[in-house]
Amino acid sequence: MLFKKPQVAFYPFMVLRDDYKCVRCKSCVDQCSFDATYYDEDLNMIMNHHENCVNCKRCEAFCPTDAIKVVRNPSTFHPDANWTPEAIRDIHVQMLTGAVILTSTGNDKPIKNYFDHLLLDACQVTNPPIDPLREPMELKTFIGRKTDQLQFDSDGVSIKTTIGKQLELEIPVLFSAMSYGSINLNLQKAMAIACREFGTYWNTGEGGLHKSLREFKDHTIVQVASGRFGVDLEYLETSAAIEIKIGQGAKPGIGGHLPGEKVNEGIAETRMIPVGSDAISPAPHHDIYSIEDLRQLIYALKEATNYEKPVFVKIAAVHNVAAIACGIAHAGADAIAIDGVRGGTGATPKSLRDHVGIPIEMAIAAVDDRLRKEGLRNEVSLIAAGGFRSAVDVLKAIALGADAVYIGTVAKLAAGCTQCQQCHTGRCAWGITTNDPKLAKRLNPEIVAENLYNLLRAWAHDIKELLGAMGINAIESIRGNRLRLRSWGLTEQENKILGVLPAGM
Amino acid sequence: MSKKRKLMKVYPIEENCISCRYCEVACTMVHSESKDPVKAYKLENLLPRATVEVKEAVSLSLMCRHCKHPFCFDACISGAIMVDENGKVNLDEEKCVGCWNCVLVCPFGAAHPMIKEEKRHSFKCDLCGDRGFPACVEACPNRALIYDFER
Amino acid sequence: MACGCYSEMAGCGLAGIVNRDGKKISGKFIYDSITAMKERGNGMGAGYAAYGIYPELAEYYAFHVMLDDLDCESEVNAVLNKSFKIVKSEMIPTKEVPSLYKKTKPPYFYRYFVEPRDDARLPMESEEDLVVRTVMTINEKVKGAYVISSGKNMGAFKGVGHPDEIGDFFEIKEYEGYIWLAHTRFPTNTPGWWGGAHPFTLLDWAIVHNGEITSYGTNKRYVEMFGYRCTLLTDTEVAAYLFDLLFRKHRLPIRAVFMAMAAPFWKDVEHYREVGLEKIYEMAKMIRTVYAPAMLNGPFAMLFAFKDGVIGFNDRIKLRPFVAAEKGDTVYMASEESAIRVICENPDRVWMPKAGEPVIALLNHCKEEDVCYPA
Amino acid sequence: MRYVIVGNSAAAVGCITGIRKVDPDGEIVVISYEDRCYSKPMIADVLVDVPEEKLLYRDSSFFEKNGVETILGHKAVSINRKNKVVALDSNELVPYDKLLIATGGKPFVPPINGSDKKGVFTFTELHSAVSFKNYLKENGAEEVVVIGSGFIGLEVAYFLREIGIKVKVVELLDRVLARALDRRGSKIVENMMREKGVEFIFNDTIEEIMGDEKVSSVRLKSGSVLRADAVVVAIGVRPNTELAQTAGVEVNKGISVSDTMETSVPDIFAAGDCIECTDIVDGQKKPIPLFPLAFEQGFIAGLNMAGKKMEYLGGLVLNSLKFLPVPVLNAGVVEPVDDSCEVFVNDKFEKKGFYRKAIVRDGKLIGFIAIGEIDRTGILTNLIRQKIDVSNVKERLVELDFGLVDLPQWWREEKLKRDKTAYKDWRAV
Repeated sequence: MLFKKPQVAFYPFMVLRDDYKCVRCKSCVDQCSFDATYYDEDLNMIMNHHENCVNCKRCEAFCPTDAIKVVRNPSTFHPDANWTPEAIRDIHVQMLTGAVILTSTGNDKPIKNYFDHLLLDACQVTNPPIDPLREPMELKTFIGRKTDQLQFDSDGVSIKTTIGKQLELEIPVLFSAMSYGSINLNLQKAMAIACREFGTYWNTGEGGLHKSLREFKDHTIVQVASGRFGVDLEYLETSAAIEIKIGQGAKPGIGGHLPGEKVNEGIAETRMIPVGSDAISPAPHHDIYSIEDLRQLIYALKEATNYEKPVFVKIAAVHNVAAIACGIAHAGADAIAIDGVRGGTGATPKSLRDHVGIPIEMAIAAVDDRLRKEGLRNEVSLIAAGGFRSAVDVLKAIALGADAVYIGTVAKLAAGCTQCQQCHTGRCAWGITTNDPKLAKRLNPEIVAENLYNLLRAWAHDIKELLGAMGINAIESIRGNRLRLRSWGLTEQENKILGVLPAGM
Repeated sequence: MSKKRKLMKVYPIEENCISCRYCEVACTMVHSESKDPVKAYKLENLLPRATVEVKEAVSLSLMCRHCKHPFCFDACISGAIMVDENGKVNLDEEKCVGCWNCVLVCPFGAAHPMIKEEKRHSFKCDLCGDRGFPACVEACPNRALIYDFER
Repeated sequence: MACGCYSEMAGCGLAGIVNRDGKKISGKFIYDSITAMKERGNGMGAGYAAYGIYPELAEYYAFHVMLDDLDCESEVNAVLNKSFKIVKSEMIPTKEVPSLYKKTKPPYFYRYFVEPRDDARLPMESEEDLVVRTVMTINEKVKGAYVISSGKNMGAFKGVGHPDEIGDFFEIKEYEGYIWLAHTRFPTNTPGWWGGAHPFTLLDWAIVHNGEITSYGTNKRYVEMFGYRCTLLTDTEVAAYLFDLLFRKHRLPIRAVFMAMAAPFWKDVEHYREVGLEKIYEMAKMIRTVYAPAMLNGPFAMLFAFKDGVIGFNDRIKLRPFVAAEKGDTVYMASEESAIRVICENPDRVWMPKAGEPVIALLNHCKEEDVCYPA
Repeated sequence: MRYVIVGNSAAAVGCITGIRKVDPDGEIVVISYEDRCYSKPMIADVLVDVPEEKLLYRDSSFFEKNGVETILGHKAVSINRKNKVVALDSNELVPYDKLLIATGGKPFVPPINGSDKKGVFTFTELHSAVSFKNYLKENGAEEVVVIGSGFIGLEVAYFLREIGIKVKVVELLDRVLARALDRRGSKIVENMMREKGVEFIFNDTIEEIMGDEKVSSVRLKSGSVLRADAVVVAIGVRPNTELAQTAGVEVNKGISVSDTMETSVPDIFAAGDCIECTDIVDGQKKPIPLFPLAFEQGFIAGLNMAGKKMEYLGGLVLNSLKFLPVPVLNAGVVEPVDDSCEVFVNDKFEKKGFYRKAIVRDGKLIGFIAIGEIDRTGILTNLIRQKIDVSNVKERLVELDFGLVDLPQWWREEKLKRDKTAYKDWRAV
């Protein structure tokens, strides 16, 4: 490793190439966005700088003759339960750079996943399961402020009560906030198309709404975050709902930073900042230092949009999330989005990503209980976010008490993401979390929109099958229905928090 | 002869091209005896008829355009290049004597010289005549190639 | 545990009779009708509800209380005394039915006729709320005591046994009422417990139910938000509370109540709009939006009785049998047609109600559109 | 409509193709003193006994399919422009409505003493190639002298080596292909020829061809005498304008034609090596006797004869050496024509003896040489043809991966997306 620090030699991944199968098409060379692959003309060989490999697997996927495998470097440190290779490498990085370690995506630590400890029910004999292919099976979900009670006119048909505008979801799954900048326009467009086709919503994130996506207005949730990027009246009005972002599961308590070099013309125009300037989202909203300030912002946004847009508030699942959520409900939010400790991000200090926040399962249970206790649960919708992996997770979250679920990582995976955790570098080889035009074009919005649509369709089928097995034909009959859940391997305390019975009871 | 042409061609869409070279390898493979990409390159010494060009963010796959006025046809001294009634430009590799005139005049660089050992002839996209559907279009993972009627 | 109980699983038979003219019908008829469906039960529970049986004490709330032990009586008395003036209290007459003792030892049954004390009500609390609160208090706080009915001029009689056994035990044939409900149970996993039998009642509501509410957990947590406590280990109870909440407390029109509890499918809702029923469409959509947690899912047939009539209805995809018939002013509803034919050989009309569509049999003096709330 | 074509090579075939694009029914008559339609650039292959059918450019089915009447083996001797007839050497008169003169070129033979001896050959027609080959065989020739180191001369020399005959090439200038290549290119070609065993005598010329009846040796200007069992004169071709002159057609260096390939005489068109055309690069009118141009000119003439007005894009020098193991291509000018020219050379593959060179003037490519690595050079040819501004990418012109991505986006839009690839679409922009 000439001209390099010695520690660089302890790289984690290696590219193995079956040289006989290699036809020198050089696809891998072109696909590698981390300078880990090159062609040597004199040797007529494809070579690798293994130390640059991030295991994004782009070369592996695009080798037409299947000659490449990216593997873990078998050379590792002495086995040590405490001093894992990761712990050692982190020390190396910090001693060389003097900086916090930046990373991205979601928490990769083995924090107990409560979804994996929950089991669903099914019908046998005493009540019939329902066959979703033959009987109607309804997933329609409304997000927005409702009321406890409807009042009718004397005709017995007309309703006097009015309720706030509702988002109408054909599946209780929405795409969570991923800003233009952190991801590129292609993925946003793909999500927007998929939402329009399927009947759900995507979230702009804090980066504003590019003018080319305004046609998807009716399926767009626009976010207002601490940086207020791209926020003006037109932005607020070009939406189905407005979300105030207080925090994010992957980095509770800190803001965001989009480096100036990533701020190209499109991003600059959309965020309403000069090209090349850093886009810094402060940790707090500097006009929200308290719950009453939040209330003012909620009503300011409602006033500005003529009370036509539901206003969501998104927070990270922190320790007293239930109390905070209640406060938000009292402050007038129409929906509360809670992002758990496994939530993803485009860039965050590793220490925050891995160690701050609580699991979303606990947060849903606690918030749902608390809202019910305060008699608020019918009024406000609850959206859970942070690490949802499957339709089953979604259904379990709903049974615990959520109305709907935000998915972000899943959308990225559907766009090709391999979870290499390099979003923050802006070099995403799959063209997802990058705005480099060469890389971004790897994501064809048309194809990804189809993939996302398929995914939603598949999840809808999954949820329907599970509901059918439980003898339920409408999603609302499982919402908060913790009796159809059983746990295994949890402590009494955990069961109590989740409000579920252990299996066998 | 003045009949209306009815030709389907492969159109590249540079906005979608990700320079993965699947088109090249697929092309080489389907034009091989072995139908195996490794053997096609290494034993049969074949080369792709589609060329992926890359320059920074711009990339595209390029193959014979089957021009409305093919200069290669003008320039072919052996009669190996012929245009059929639909306008498809065919190159008979058996007949080709390797004068490289087509290489010299093709504005798209789509006629390529094969100069390997005993082989001396030009070759170019035949729209996968026998196959029925162009392999490059089928292989393209990002819809950067489409098979469409002549514009 | 945050949730203390689970819905019981049961197969059942049910029957109901209402004379829309308000004429009294002997308990014999309902006894014969439900006994015709003895096969639908397993002897682990049966019960009756009757309206118009206490004409001379019609202005007082009649509390039927089940007591495991006569010692509880004083405690019940104390709770009642706090909020009511007890006008009359007595043991409910019963007859020995030897076959019953093989199952469980019958508890004692008391009935109290009471008048609310004005000063007992909490601020904002209605008289009915006071009754409900008292019922909840006895059920929760007085060990060994359960209120099995609490309406005016009505009463529930139920226990562990076949319908004929329970009918004989309570001497049902001796009562006369203009509305009758009856039930026979086939529980699969709850212990034989007298309180677990149907009907379930609250105020003057009575419900008999065949089926299983798969949405029980959702419905239970929903009604709990409005102060109801589900203590009776069965899902029928939650239906009763839902009905009470929607109909009495929220004062929804009857059709709206059933639209909430057995909601039309979205495709049917859309159909309303397509055929120009814009208002019905709006109403259905709004009800499904706001009252989503009130929807009852799972297989069921259910009869609701109250002083003004009987309403029968089925789940959204009709997973349990439900037949209705009419003869003159009398309307019959039952799980099986035979149960109707046995007491009414030639009905004017017999029909199978559609899934989710309620059969509303009100007394002639009540019009459906009128506000015909109980009490 | 009756079309008459005199000549039966590239221009004639191009003309037939052009006519049939427009007029599927008109009568077409082809008159040629030769007996078949063969490919002129391939006649040297005769020396290595390539079967003659391989030399066919178009077989009889082409003429049948296009409904062409052929009068072969008869020479057109004169044209009566007034009566619109062509007279044949058989005294037959062939009337025409539209006439194409495609009489090609004739080899230039300088006045040398003894050039009328047996064993002195030119090399532009199949029959002369065949008789040369036969002469070599019949006379057991061992050594041949080739005069001129142009394309034909080198090719003949190369193929003679192939059949084991010693060859000396005498060249007046100091290098081979002096008009087609630069000095460096010439050297590469020369080395390849020498490797094959061809000897060269530069800066010299033949003064006399000696021998009795048959040639036996040649004497050079420098005085040396070379054994020569046969001599090939390959100094070049001149437009064959004899027939045209009988019609009173205006002739300069070649037959003068308009943009639509029409001569000064109405209804008489001309195409191919017999004409002078405008060089795209310098705008000069000159004969550019090249196969691809002949076809193209014939095609344009055909369109115009059939009534579809189409202007010729102009001529462009295009050369390809097909016989060498390493391909050598060039187009346009190969040396800077004045001080304003920029020259770019790619030496990256010098080790293999290859290079690429491009000449740019006023931001436009005006010529290039590609030796060894020739793939995709057509893109460069088109840059010359369309006069596309390359100032932004001039350094890249000589790169092997120079491609359409280096061209302006509008060009790709037009050619790829909108598929503008008809003849008229290739005009200079």
